[in-house]
Amino acid sequence: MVVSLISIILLCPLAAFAIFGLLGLANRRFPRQDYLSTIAMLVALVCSFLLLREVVPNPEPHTVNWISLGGVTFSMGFYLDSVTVIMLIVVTLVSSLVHIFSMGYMHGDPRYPRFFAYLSLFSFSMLFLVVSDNLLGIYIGWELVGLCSYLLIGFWFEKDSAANACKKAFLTTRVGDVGMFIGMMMLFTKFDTLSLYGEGGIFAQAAAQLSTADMVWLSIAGVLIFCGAIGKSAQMPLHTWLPDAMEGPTPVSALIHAATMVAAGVYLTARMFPILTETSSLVIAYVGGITALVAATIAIVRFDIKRVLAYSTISQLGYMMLAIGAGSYVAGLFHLTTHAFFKALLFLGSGSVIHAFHAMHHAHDDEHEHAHEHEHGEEHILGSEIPPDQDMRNMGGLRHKMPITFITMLIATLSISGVPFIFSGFWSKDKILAGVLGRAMEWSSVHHYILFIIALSAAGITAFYMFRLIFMTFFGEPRNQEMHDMAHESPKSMTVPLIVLAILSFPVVNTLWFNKDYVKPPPQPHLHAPQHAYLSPDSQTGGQGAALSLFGVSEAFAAEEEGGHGTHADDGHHGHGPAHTIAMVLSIIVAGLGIFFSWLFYHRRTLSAESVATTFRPIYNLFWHKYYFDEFYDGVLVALTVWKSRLFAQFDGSVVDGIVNGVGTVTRDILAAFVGIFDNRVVDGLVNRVAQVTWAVGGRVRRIQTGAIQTYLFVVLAGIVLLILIFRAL
Amino acid sequence: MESLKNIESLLYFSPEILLVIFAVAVVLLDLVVKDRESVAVAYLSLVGCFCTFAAVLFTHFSFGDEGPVSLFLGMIQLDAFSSFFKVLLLLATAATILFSLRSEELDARLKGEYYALLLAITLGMFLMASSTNLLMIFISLETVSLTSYILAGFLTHSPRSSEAAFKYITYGAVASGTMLFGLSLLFGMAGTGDLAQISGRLTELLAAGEIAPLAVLIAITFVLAGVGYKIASVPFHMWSPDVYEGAPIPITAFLSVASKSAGFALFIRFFYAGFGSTELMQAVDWPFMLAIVSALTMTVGNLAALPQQNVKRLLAYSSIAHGGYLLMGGVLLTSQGIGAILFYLVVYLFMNLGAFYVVVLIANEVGSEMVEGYRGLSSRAPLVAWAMVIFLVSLAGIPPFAGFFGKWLLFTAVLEQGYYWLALVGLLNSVVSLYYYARIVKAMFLEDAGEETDSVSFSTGTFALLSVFVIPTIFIGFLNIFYTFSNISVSVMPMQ
Amino acid sequence: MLLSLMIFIPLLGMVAVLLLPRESEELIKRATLLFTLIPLALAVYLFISYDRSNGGTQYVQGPVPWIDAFNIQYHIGIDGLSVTLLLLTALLGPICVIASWRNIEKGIKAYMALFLLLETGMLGFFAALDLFLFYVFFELTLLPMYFLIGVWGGPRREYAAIKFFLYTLFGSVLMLVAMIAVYLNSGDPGARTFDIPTLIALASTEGHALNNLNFQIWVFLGFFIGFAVKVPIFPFHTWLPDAHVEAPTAISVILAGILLKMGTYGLVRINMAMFPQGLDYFTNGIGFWGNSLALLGFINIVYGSFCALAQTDFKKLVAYSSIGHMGFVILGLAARNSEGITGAILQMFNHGVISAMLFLLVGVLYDRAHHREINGFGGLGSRMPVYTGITTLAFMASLGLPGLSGFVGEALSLLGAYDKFKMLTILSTIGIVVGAAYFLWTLQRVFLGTLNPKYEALPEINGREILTLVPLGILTIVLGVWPNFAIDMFRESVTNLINLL
Amino acid sequence: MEFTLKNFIFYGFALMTVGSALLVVTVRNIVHAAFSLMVTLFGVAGLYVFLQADFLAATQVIVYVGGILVLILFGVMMTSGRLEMRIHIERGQLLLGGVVSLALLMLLLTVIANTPAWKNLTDDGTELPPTTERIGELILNGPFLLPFEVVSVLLLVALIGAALISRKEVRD
Amino acid sequence: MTLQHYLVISAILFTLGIFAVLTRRNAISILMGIELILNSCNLNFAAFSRFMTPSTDISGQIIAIFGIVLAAAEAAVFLAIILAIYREFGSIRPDEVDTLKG
Repeated sequence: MVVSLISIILLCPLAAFAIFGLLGLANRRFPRQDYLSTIAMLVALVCSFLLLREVVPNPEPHTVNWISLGGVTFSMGFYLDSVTVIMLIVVTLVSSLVHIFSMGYMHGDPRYPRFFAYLSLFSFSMLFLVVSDNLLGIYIGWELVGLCSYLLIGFWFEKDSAANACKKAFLTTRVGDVGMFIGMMMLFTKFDTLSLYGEGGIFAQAAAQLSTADMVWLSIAGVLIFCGAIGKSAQMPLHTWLPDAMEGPTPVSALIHAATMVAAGVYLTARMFPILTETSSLVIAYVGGITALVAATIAIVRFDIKRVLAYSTISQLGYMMLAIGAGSYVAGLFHLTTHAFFKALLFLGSGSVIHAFHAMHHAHDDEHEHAHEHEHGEEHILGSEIPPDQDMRNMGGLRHKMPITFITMLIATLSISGVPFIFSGFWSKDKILAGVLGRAMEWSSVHHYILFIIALSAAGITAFYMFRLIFMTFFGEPRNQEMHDMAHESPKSMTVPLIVLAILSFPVVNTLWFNKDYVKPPPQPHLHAPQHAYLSPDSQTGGQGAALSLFGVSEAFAAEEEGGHGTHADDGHHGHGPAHTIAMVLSIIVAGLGIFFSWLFYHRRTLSAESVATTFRPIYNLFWHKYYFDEFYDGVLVALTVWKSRLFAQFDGSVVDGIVNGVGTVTRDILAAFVGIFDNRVVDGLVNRVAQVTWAVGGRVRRIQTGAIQTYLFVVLAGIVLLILIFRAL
Repeated sequence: MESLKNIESLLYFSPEILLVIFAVAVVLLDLVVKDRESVAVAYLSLVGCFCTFAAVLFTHFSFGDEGPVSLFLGMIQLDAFSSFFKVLLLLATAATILFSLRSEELDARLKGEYYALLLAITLGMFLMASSTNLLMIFISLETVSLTSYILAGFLTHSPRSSEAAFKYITYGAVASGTMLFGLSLLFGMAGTGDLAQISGRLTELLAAGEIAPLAVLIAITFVLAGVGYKIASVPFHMWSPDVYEGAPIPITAFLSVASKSAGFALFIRFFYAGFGSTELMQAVDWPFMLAIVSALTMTVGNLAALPQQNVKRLLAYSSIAHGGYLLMGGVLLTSQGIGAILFYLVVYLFMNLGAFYVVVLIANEVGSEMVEGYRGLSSRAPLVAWAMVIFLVSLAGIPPFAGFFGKWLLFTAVLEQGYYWLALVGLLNSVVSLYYYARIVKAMFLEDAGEETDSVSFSTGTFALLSVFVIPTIFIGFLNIFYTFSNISVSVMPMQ
Repeated sequence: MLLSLMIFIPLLGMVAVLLLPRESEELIKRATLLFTLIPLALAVYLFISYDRSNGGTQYVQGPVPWIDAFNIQYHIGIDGLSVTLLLLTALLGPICVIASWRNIEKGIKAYMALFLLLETGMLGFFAALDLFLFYVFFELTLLPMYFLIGVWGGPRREYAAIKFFLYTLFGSVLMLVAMIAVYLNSGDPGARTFDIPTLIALASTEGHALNNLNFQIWVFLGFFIGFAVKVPIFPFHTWLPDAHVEAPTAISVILAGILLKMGTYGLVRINMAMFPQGLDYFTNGIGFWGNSLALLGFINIVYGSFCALAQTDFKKLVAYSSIGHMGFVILGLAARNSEGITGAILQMFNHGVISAMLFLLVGVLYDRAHHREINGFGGLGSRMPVYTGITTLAFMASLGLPGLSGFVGEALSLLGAYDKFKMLTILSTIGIVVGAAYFLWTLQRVFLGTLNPKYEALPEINGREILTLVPLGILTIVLGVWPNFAIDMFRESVTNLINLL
Repeated sequence: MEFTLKNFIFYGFALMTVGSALLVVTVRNIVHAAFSLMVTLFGVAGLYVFLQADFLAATQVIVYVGGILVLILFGVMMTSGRLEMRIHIERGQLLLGGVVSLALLMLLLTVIANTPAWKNLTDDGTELPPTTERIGELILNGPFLLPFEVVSVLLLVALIGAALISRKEVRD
Repeated sequence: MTLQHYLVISAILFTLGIFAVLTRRNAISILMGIELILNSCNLNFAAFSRFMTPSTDISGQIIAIFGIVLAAAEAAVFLAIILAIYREFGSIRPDEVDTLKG
């Protein structure tokens, strides 16, 4: 049953892709494939729900041999536990909604069929990643979603910015993937398998075999695997691709770059939870925390509606990482699901807004092809200019024009900002904060409280910039009257998904996460024995709180504390009980502050954002320039290019191009040019030199042949004498 | 081994006698035939070759098959080794006669003398292959040399031909004079002219301290000068490019194949019968000397061939290089080494003569001996061009052509004796050689002919003759019989 | 017999083609196609009927005495590795003929005849079980290749052709020395042999002359250089870009698809199986020499990739990418474990398929635009969607996207190699990133962005071209999804090989 | 070594041979050189007499002096008759040639001096029977028949060849 | 009059012949040099025949006789070629006959 359901889930989108993908290549000769793709997705969704009932504790993976070698076997298989099912539901749900949304959004695009083919392929890959029971399968899905991301970001490849962005996305994530692959190699070398679950799986072996002496390499392996997540989930310092990825169509951003693919990094990290050592956890926590804060600060100053959301996504993903790094397995995954819905909603909402503005363009140009419309993006240097239909400074007052969009987006914003109790985001965020604080209390060093502070600040800033977005977009006076006049509410195909997602932004899914029998954090006992105890409260609170969370705060608190105490008689672990209370109070406060200031700045305008920006110019600049990450990458490049141009004057022409072409150019222009020259000059040159010398010697030998017979005779006789003398000496 | 008396030997000597008879007959026929265009003389000499061939087979299978027979009181020996060379030489002579028929260089009025001389030189080479006495060795060598000088200078109206003859004779006279001096020293030490006894005597005397190793060394080196000049090994090779370039093409072909083969026959017999004893080699490490000479020969030949523009001259250097490869086999005192030389000579005969035949054809039709003259040949005369490719590639020693198998045998023999450096030198040389062979191929295939693009047509006879060379060049290596043949032929040599 | 038939049918075809009149070009092409399709059918039959559960040599013919003087025999047979590569060879044959259908303008007869000769050489090479025969077939490919590049190649064809010829010959003479040395040490005079299975057995016989570390090291080196030129392994690789750039499309396909495999096949068949001690010396991970083979693999990967990154000529880029990809093969072989070797063999096969696709694709573009300057295109994606799609598939396969065949070989090679050469393997993964970089960058420069107005009217890829690409594309996907399809063939052979080591 | 007339004459011939040979290679006039060569050839013939090779000595005089030398003189007349008779010599060549020749001489002398087998073999002066008859016997009925016949072919070849090459250019 | 006397004379003649061949820029002088060389060889043979072989064995002498005959034949051909050279090049200086080279 499980296998067949999963197979259906996987095959539906795959079949949709295979059939329509090929036809799409051959230029849409098949009518209404968008419906079929969508239906395939909906079937998968239904099956996912059916799977909910199939979850059993401690499931065994269902595997087949994929590569069997003489000694080793690589199997492929499904592993179905509660987390898998939840992820399946999230993915199929969001994917289905995005499919529906796209029918409206992408309508009229010349490559409309292809878009659905890509979406189907993506859904398949993502689902494959989710259900895989082994690292190899995860890696395969991992790379395939990367491919889809590449194809979809570059969907309007006529735009140079899109072409650049998709390349950047693929390459940047690949850097992380390589780390992940190395990590896999390390695990494989140790355990001779890449399967995670089951008898001979990595986790079982790790639990059975590893001793404290193995912690160092295991930490390295863990961090390396996490590298994959850094790339995929756009964590620092590999986060720069995600904002650029907004060049893709907005539904893509919603599906891939908000809800699912980028979350796959979190999912992976969570999956690897049983082998994360303390060190690797710490690394994960800090990377996540810093990413959360930095991305949030950058988001404050963006004007491009999609980029605000992009940085917000990065920030939220950092949050999740932080949670998992801090050991709050359930909290991290919980936030993943809630975030998937409200962030998808935000993106789709922004898509709706953009779409409204598109319509205006349509009217203007009589040009009905998106592709052409997007060509104006050409002259943009990556991210430096904002397309007018995405610029929040052109918006304002849209709430009347687009009520549904406004309301749904507002719900999502409230959710992400952590407005208490009735929004899902509050609960998941609160759990993370509590987990981090609790963890910080357990760590021996005080320094790690900084993680909690970071998390808290990020929460506040998130509320601030999200409301900034809402205020700038939907409130106030229209800033661009012409555009405003043309704007309109989106068609049903787009608003329905918005509404569904809005419903999902209330804590409806939370039941799953609060059922302690349903989601259990895997143990890490052998790996960090000293601290493992603190993990149980997470599950305990999760479990007990589940039933209560729908009803009210106080019960939840109570349960949390109870659970904590119930499990741990040990005095050292008392901290987490109060931790939850503290965390919740503080989170409510910072969310309120964020919203309040946002209101002051962008609605009441009692405070001027500009004057603050002027006052804190350096900080503002730092934010505005995205902490100079792109500049840093490009700057290193330029320095090296200058050095290179001195070195290889003849390559001057490529310098200018090189600057534009981003990080890849560093390697291309410097290393590769050098290597290329080396290849031509040195390696080949050496060979040619040998040939020249041979030739020259040939010329010399030839010159002895003077044509004068007496020279010849001399050679003969001298030769005789020499031969005799030489051999006499021998 | 008892030597046969003079009269008893005559029957065994029938091939040589036939050659003389036909040589005289050719001259006489030439006197009778007035028609300048007549080819009767050439065909008579071909018939002569054929009769001689039959006689060689007859003598071999009647008498020589069972073991060596010493003739004329020890002057020459009839054995498988000499029979092998006689067949080889007759093939070369017959081919040269056919070439000469095609060649437009030669003066039609002098053809009687020309073919007679060819038969005479073949006689000399027969004797070179079978002599077992110092005097006979020298006389046969001189017969071949003198006739070669004349043939090289046969084009009386060509300064190049005269120059070739002049250089050839000057060089040859000095070399053979030096050799004769060496022979006199050998005679003086051994007290006999019989090759079979020399080795033993020298060994005894050396052991007794009666003669200094230096004396043997000088004698060997002087002898080497004479032999080396015949096989064009460094440093005795310098005549050959000039002579090959100046001589008529058929003669060049003949010299590069037949003369070299005969030289090797003499060399092998002389060195193995005369200097082959272990003690002698301890006193004078002549195999090592040969190894050095061999390495130098192929290197110099190949390097100097690189910049050549004249195909004849290029092939001259190439044949020097091949002399070097062949000498590798001579370095070793094993039957494999000698067998390899013999086998390679067979292969070399076909491929080198084939290449020269193409040169003859091109010289006739295109009027050029230069590499440029071969441009665009692939479109003008594709079959000839492909045949040339096969010859050249075989010369370069690339499978699956016979040249590879020949080199294979040589290298195997060399490596077996642990001369790794020599084998390596040889192999690297064959890589270098590919380069200049490829230049001709390049001209034929990769370059355009320029204005002249008409296809060149050849007669069926031409193609037939060409295929006579092409087919063996392709297939010899695949057939067992040639290996067996060459191995049997060396079995008579006194080996270690 | 079947095997012999398969090997020599192209030769027969050559004779047949030569006998056809020069003018009837269509007939010549059809005949050639026929004579390449027959081996393909036979190869498919062999592939299907090969007994997978037995890794030994099958369909053995011989040993038939050939040259008695050296105990040279006609002895052929196939094991799992050979049959895989034979299939590849036989598959690329007709594809190349079809690919040459229109764009060989002059001398089609000679071209086809040479091509058939080449095919015989390649097929024979993969089936030979006699060292001498092996060498003869190895060299037999040289000459046709020289002409095919030299006559029908691009502007610098002469240089490229002679360079290819000289390099390979240089390598093969060293190989020849090593081969003779093996022969001479294989027994007493009269009992010597060239028989590969016998030699392999002797080399592992205690106390035999072949079973000597010092000897094996030197002989290993000799063979290695011979094969290294062919693979090509840094620093013997510089012939490759030139040869590829100048060669006509179909010949590039053969060059990358098969000829390079001859080098690695030789490494497996001779260097690994016959000289396990020598192999051990170079791959035991101890000291410089113990890491040398892996080091070469690493250099190939990184160096090839960086060189590819620097190229602006489409074909040269693909050529350098081949160097990089062959590095994975070397790395995998150096690992000496089942993952590594299987990965290497898979990579050989996959690279054959993928690089063939890439070169065909470059050819398609070149036939239309008459240049290959990557920066000279732009935006072709909107003009030629099908072509773009197939190219993307090939690129993705080549850069090792999971789900496509390129990944499996690379991943297994690396997994295997990591076991032994941790640092080198980690460094080699740079190649994965750089590989992605140059392919994506090329994709961007050629297909993405705005359409270069020069190519407004560039025709889409046509049916004939698609026909050449489809079988390869299908193989790419099938092997990516179901690697066991190929691995089944040689699993047991690899096990046998490992048992020898 | 006792000083006898025989010895005196021997040394005379030796000196004559070597001295005139030295002249052959040093004088600048070709005719002088030719005549010096004649003296050398006579000297060698004399030495042959001392070696009791009477037939050889006679052959030397008849063939060499009577044949070859005359040929050489004809050659001189036909080629340099109207030109100056001076032989060109170049210093560098002289030096190199001298070095090589000297080296060779040293080598040969070393060998001669260091070969015990050749030492102390004094001509005991015993009179041997004339050789002519035995030579005839050996050549016509002995082992030297074959060389004799081959040489006759060789001479024929030389005859034809010399005639072919030296005759006036054939022009139509 | 020991063997060594003759050998020394012969060696000197040989060397002088070589010297002539190497240094005389006149074809006829070269021929003279060659004759010297051949003479020295013949002298060697005669001397060895006298001293090294039994006194009844005169094969050395006969070899010398053949040597003389061969020298004559060679000289004839040589001179013929010199004449041809003179005709073609107008000179018998060997250094001027050098169109074939390289």
